[in-house]
Amino acid sequence: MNDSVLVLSIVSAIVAGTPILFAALGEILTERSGVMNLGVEGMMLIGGVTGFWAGVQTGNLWVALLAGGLAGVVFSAVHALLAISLRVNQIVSGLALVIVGNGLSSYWGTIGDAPLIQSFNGVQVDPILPEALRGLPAVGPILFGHDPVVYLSWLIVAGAGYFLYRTNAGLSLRAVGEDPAAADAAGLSVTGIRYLFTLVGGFGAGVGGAYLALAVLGTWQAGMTAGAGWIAVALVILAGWRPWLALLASYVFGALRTLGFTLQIAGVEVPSDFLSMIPFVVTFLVVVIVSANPERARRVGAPASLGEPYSREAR
Amino acid sequence: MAAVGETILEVRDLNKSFYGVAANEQVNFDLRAGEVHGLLGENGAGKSTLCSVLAGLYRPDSGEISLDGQRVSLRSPHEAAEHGIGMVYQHFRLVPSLTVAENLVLGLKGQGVRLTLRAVETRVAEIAEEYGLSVHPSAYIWQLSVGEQQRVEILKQLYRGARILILDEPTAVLAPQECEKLFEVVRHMADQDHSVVLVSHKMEEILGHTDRVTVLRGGRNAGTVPTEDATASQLATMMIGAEHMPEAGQHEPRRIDDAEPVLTVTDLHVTGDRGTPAVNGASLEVCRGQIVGIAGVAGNGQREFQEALAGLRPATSGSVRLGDRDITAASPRRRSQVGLAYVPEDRLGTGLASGLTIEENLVLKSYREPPHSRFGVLSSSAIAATARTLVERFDVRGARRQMAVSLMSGGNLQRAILARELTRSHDVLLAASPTRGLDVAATAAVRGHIRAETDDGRGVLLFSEDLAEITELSDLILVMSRGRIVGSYTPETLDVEELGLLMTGAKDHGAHQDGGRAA
Amino acid sequence: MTLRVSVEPRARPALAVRVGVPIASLAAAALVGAAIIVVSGNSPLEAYRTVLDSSLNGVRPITRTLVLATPLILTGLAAAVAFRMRVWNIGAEGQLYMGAIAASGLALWLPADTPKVLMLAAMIVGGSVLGALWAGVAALPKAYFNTNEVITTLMLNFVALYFMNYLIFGTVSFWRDPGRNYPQGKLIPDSAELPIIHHRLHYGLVIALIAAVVLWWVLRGTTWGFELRTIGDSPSASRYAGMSVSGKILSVLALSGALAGVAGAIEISGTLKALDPRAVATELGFTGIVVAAVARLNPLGVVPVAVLLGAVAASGAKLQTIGIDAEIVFLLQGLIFLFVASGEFFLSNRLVVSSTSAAMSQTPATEAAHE
Amino acid sequence: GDDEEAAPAAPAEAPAEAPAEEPAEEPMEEAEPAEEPMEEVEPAEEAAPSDGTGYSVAFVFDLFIEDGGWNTTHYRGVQKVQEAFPGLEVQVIEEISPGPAATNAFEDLASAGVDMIVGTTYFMPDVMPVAEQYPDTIFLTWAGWQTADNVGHFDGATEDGRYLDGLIAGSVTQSGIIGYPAGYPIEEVNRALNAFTIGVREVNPDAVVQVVYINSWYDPPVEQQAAEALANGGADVLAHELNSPAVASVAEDRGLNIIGYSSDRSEVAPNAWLSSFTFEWGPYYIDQVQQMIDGTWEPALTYGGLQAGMIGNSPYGQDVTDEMLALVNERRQQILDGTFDYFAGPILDNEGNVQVPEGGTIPFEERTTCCLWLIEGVEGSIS
Ligand SMILES: Nc1ncnc2c1ncn2[C@@H]1O[C@H](COP(=O)(O)OP(=O)(O)OP(=O)(O)O)[C@@H](O)[C@H]1O
Ligand SMILES: Nc1ncnc2c1ncn2[C@@H]1O[C@H](COP(=O)(O)OP(=O)(O)OP(=O)(O)O)[C@@H](O)[C@H]1O
Ligand SMILES: [Mg+2]
Ligand SMILES: [Mg+2]
Repeated sequence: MNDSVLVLSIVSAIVAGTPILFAALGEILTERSGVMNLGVEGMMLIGGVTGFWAGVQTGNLWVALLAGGLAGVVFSAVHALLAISLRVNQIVSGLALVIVGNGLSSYWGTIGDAPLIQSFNGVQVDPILPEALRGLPAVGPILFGHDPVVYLSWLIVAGAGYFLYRTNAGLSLRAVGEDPAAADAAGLSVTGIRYLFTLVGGFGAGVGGAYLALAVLGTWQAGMTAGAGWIAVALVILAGWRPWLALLASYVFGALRTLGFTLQIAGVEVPSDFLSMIPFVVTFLVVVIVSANPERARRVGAPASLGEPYSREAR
Repeated sequence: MAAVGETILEVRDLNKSFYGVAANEQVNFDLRAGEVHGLLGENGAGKSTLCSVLAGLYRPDSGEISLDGQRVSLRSPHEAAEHGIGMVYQHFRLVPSLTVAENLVLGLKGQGVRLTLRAVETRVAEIAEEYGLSVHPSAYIWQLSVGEQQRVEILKQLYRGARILILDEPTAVLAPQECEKLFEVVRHMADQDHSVVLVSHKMEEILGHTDRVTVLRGGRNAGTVPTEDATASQLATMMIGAEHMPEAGQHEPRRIDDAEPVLTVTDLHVTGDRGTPAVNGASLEVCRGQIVGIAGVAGNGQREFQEALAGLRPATSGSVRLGDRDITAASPRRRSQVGLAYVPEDRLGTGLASGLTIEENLVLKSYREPPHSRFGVLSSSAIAATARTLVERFDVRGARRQMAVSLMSGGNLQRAILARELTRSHDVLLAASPTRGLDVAATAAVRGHIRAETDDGRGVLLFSEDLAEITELSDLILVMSRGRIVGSYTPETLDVEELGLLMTGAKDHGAHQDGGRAA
Repeated sequence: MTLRVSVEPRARPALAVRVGVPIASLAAAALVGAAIIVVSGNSPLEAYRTVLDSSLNGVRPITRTLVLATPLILTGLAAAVAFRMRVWNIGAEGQLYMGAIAASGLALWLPADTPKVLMLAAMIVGGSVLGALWAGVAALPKAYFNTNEVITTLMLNFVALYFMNYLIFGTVSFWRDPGRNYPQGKLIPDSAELPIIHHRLHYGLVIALIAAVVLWWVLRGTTWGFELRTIGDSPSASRYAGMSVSGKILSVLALSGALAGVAGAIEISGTLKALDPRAVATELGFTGIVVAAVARLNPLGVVPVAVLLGAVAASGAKLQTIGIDAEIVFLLQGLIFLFVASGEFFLSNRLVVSSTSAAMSQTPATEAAHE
Repeated sequence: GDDEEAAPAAPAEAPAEAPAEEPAEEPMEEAEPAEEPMEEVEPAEEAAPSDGTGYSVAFVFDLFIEDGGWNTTHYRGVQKVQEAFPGLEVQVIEEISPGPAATNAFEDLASAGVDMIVGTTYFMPDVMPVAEQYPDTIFLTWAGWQTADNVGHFDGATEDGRYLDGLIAGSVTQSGIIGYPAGYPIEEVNRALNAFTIGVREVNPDAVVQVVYINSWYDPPVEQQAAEALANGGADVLAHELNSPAVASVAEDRGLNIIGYSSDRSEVAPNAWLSSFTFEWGPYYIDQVQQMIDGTWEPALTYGGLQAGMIGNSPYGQDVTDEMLALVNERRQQILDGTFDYFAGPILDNEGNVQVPEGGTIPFEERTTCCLWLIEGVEGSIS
C-alpha cells in the first residue's frame, strides 16, 4: 500500500515541490506589498550556493538554510533599492538579478582547488517522526514521512495565511499592496514595508535554493535551478497570491511532471517532449480558465498596486 | 489640553513648490483651540498643499510649524497623527478592498499582533453615536457612497484621537442634507474643544460655519479675518483680487413642448464593476435646445449611467437613441461620430491621457480624420495647427507644446476637454460635474460654454452633485437615486427641500458604489 | 535656513541628461566590474583592453560584435513595442524559437533553386508569422479575459523549447538531417542564406536596423503608434477616445512576436544555416527585454544597447585566454543592466538642493523636446 | 505518427544516401576505426619523445570542466595530455554555447596561432567555417561527421561499456526493474541503452529496463524527479545517461543501486554505487597531439570503444560480487579479443520487429547511425 505508485508519487511531488514552495511563499509576500521580483531564479541560485557552502562547512542543516536565506536577503536588497527607492522598472531589475545571480553563483561554486561543485555536504535531512506514524497506510508516508524542513514549510504556509488575514501587520501589508496612498495617509511606512517584504521574499527564495541543493539534489551544480525560480514566479500568479493555494500549486506542478514520466514508463505513444509540456500547458490553461470568469478573476486578482512604484508627492 | 481660544498650531513662512511651481510661498497660519477655521482660495491657491504639509504628507521646502508653542517637524502622516492632527483629503484615502473597521485600525500602533476588530467596532459605534456619524463597521469601503466614505474618514480621525481635524473641500461631493449633517458634526467637535480647518470654495459655507477665515491667493497669504466681520464681496476680493466676481447670469428656461427629442433613453439597465446592478430602468428624453440636469448623491449609478450612454459600459437591457438612430450597442467612436460629445467626470486619466502632450490630447478623438492623419500617417503640422486654434478659442493656459498635460491645472484641463468635445460636430453634450473643483472664473467660463450649446439647438445632459449648478443651468431637473430617476422638476416647480430628500432618500446605495474615489 | 537635498521628479529630461546618464551608468558598471576583476586576480586594464580588441578594434572584431548584436536588436524591439503599451511580453524567447522553426522549415521545403529574394522573403515572413501566432496564443486570453500575460508567455516559452527540441532530438522530423552521429538540422540551401556584408556579418543587421527605424517612426508618426502610446499611458482615456484596447493588445503582441520571430529566422538564415536547438536557445529573448528597458523602450536606443552587449559577448572567449573566468563575463553583463537601469531614476528625477527660498530649478518649458 | 515508419527506416537509408550527398563522409566508410586507433594508440603508451614544447592545444567546452559529468570526462583527458607533454601549451575555454559564440571562440584561438583546437561537444557546424580560413590549424570535434584537410572528429563507443554495466545491473536487481533516466531519445543514447539492456537480459532474462527521457542534458531538479518516478515504479537499480549527480543521490537516499554515466559517483552514493563505464579521451588526445608533433596527422573519423582504449570503467561498488566481476572481466576480454559481439542477431525491438536478423549484427562502422528503436526488454518509447 505504502509503496503503491500513487502514494510514492505524492511523496515525490511533495519533495520536488518544497523548494519551489519556499520561493513562491516569499514571492507572494513580496508581491502582496506591491513589489514584483522576477529575480527569484537568481536569488535561489545565490541561496543555493551559499547554503551548500555553509552545509559543507558546518554540516548543520539549519545553519545552511539560514545562510542560504540570508544570501537571498542580501541579493533581494539590490532589487529593493532599484525597484522601491530608484523606481526602476521592476521586470528589468528582476531579470538583471537572474543574470547576476547565475554568474555569481557559478563563479563561487567553481573557483578554488576544492570547488563546491566537487564537494559533498555531510548535512543529514531525515524523517523526524516515529516509525509507527510513518508506517500508517497511505497517510504515513504522505503526511508523516518527511524531513523537518517540509514540516517547516507547512508551518510557514499556515503562518503566512494567518499573518495575512488575521494580524494587524498582515492588514498593513495588504493595504500597502492594494492602495499605498491610503496606507501612507493611515500612517504606515509604504517604503519600509515594501523593503521589508522584498527582503522576506529574498529569504524565501534563498532557503528554497539551499534546500534544493542540500536535500533534494544533495550536491551543488551550477545553474542547478534550471528554471525552478521561474516556475515559482508562475505559481504565485497561479495561486492567486494565496499561501494555501501556493502549497497546492507547488505540489501539483511537481506531480504533473512526475505524471509525464509515469506515462512514459507506461509506454504511451506520445513523444516524451509533449509529456514534458504537461505542467506548463496545464498552468497556462488554469490561469486562462480562472481569468475567464470575471468574478473568480477578481477574487484571485493581483494586488492593485503590483509593480507600481509609489511616490508620496506625485499626482 | 489648551484652553479655548488659545493658539495651538502655528505656521511661519512656509514654502513648498512642485516642479519649480510655488504652491505655498511664505505662508503664515495659526489655529486656535475649539475654532472652526475656514481656508478659502481659488484653484491652486495652495489650500490642499498647506493642509497636506500640516498632515505630514508633504515635506515643506522651508518654514516652521509649532504645536502648543513647541516647534515640531511633521515628517509623516504618522507623526502628524501622533501630534493629534488628522486630515480628510480632497480625494479620500481609504483602501476600497478593506472594511470600515479594517481601515480604521490600519496603521494604528499598539494594536497587538492579532487583528481584533470586535473591540474596534464597539468603539466605532460609540463615536458614531456621539457625533451622529452612522456607518456599518463591517461594510467594505467600495460598497459605501461617497458621503458614507467621508464619514468613515472623519470617524477614522476621531478614532485616532485627532484634536485638529483638517477637512479639504468636504462638501464638494455631498447633498444639501448631508452638508448640514456634516456642519453639525463639525460644530459639535469644536464644542468638544477640537479645532477644525475647513477648506472650501463656497463662500456661504465659510460665512455660515466658521469662526475665522484665512484666504490664500497664488500660494500666498491674502489675510485672515474673524468671520463675523467678513463679507462675501470682501472675501472674494481677497481671493481673486478683483472687486466683483463674474456674474453667473440666471437664464430663461425654454418651453420645449414642440422641440423634437435628440437623446432618448428607455428603461436602461446597467451593471456596475462589482457585478451588481447600478442602473435599474432609467428613462429620459433630451430635446433640442434643452438642458436636462440630473441631480443625485454620488454613487447612485450616475457614473455607470454616463458610461453606458458614452458606450464605455454595456447596457444589460433598454435602449439609447440619438435622434432617430439606435446607438444602444454602438462603440464609443461610433457614438462620437454620430454626434455625442462627452465631458467625463474624471478629467486626467479619462478625459485626457495624462502622459500625452496637449496637442495629442486635443486630437484624441479626431486623430484618425484628415487633416490630422491620412492613411494612418499622422500630420504633426496639422495637429499643431488644430491645437493652436483650440488653445486660443478656449483660452487654455499653462500648456506648453511638448509638455505632458498632467502638469496643467485643473481648470485648464477642463478647458482643454471642452475645446476638443465642443468643436466636434455633435447634437448632444453629455457633461459630468463639469465645474467640480474649479474656481469662480473657470466655472463661469465652463457654464457659459454649456449654455451656448442650447443656443445652437443642441441638447445637453448634465450630471452634477452641485445642486446650485443644476438649478442654475437646467430647463428640466431629474433626480437620480438607487439607479432610477425618482423625481422631475422644472425650475418653477422646483422644491429644493423635497429634492434633497429624494436624493438622499435611502442610505444603503452602497451596492452601486465602486470605490467612489472621484477624480 | 537649513539646506536640504531632496529628490524631485523631472517633467522632461534634457537631451544632455538623456545622453549623459547612461554613459555615467556604464562608467560606474565598468568601475565595479574592475573591482571584481581585481578580486578574481586579474588586471582590469588588460581585461577591458581585451574586450575592446576583440569587439571593436578593427573590422573583423566589429563584424563579430554586430553579428551577436543583430538578434538582440530585434528581440529588443520586440520587448520595446509591447512594453510601451504595458503589455509584459516575457515570451520573445519562445516566439524566437518558433520563428527559427518556421524559417528553417520553409528553407528546406521550398525548392533549393528558388530565387534568393523569394526564399529569404518567405523565411522572414514565415518566421514573423509563426512568431506572431505564438504570441497570439497568449494575446487572445490577455485581450478577452485580461489573463496575466507574464505567466502565459512564460509558460509558452517552455512549451516552445520542448517543441523545438522534439523536432531535432525527439524524432526524425522533416527538419532533421538523418543518419548523423549526432542529431542536427538539415543544412538550408545556399539560396536560403542571407548574403554576407563582410566576414561573417550578414544583411540581417540591415534588416534589424530598418526594423528599428520603422518601428520608431510607426510609434510616433502613425495613428497605430499614437493609439499604442495612448493606451500605454492611460487605458481609460483611450477607451473613452474610442480606441479598441483588446484589438490593440492583439496587434501589439502579434508585432512583438513577429519581431522575435524575424530574429529567429535571421539566426537560421544568417549564422546557423540549420535548426540547432542548442544554438537557438541562448536566451536571446530574455536579453532582449533588458536591452529594451536599458534603451528606455526607445526603438532607436535599442540599437546601441544591443551593440554594447554584443561587444561584451564577443570577447567572452578572449577574456578566458587571459585567465578571466567565463562567469565574470556574465557578471559584467548583469552589472551593466543593473547600473544602466538604476540610471533611469536620474533621468526621471533630479536632486534638488533647496534652502529658504523654494527651489527654483528649471521649469518643464526649458527642458528639451521628447523623443 | 511519422515516427513509426521513420524509426526503423533511419538506419536502412542512412548508408544508402550518405555517400550520395555527403562525399566527405567516405572516410567513415573506409576507415577501420576498430583497429585504426588501436595501432596508433601504442606510441602514446611508451613515453613520447617530444615534450610538446613549442606547440599549443586548446580545448573548448560548452559547460564548465567541473560539471562532474561530460565535461569532466574530457578534462581528465586534458590532464593526461598535460602529463604526457609537459612542455605543451594547453588552454581550456569553458561555457561556449554552440552557434556564433562558438565560432568566435574557435576563430580567436586559431588566429592566436594555437596549433590544435579540440571541441569537446558537437561543435562541427561552428568549426567548419573557421577551419576553412585557418588551414594550418588542426581542428577536432566530438561526434562530427564531415572531415576536411585540417578537421577530424572522434566519438566513444559508449555501448561497449554500457553492455558491461548491464551485466552488473541485471545481476543486482531484485525487482527485475531497472530505471534509466536519459536525455533525449537520440541514436547514441538508444544505442547505449540497447547494449545495456542486452547485458541485463543476458544474466536476467526477465528483467526490464524502464527508460525516461527528460529532454534536456542538464536539469538537476527534473533529473531528480525522473529518478524518483522510476523508483516509485519499482526500479531497484538506476542507471542514467545524464550529467548531474541528482540520479545518484536519489538512489542513495532511497536505498537503491546506481550505475553512473561516465563518471565515478561513489562519493555521492557510497552505498548505492555499483559501477560505470568511463570515457577515456586521454589516449586519443595524446595520440592526436603526438601525430601533430610528428607531422603525421591525417584527418580521420575516429570511433573507438574498449579496443581503442577510449572506453574504460570506474571502480566497482561494494554490492558488486566477485562472480559478477568474473563475468564482466571475461566479457571485456572477449570484446578486446574481438571474439564476442553483444550485438549479434537476432535482435527484436520492443515492438516485436526484427532489427537484426539471425546471424546478423550491427557493424561497428554503422553503429554511429544506430539506433532509432528500443530493444526488446526496454519499457518506454521514443515515438
Ligand atoms: N502636477 C503638477 N506638476 C507640475 N506642475 C503643476 C502640477 N499641477 C499644477 N502645476 C502647475 O501649477 C500651475 C497652477 O496649477 P493649478 O492646478 O493650481 O491651476 P489652478 O490655479 O487650479 O488653475 P485652474 O483654476 O485653471 O484650475 C499650473 O500652471 C501648472 O503648470
Ligand atoms: N502633488 C503635486 N505635484 C505637483 N504640483 C502640485 C501638487 N500638488 C499641488 N500642486 C500645485 O501646487 C499648487 C497648489 O495646489 P493645491 O492643490 O494646494 O491648490 P488648491 O488650493 O488645493 O486648489 P484646489 O482648489 O483646486 O484644490 C497648484 O499649482 C498645484 O498645481
Ligand atoms: Mg487646481
Ligand atoms: Mg485642493
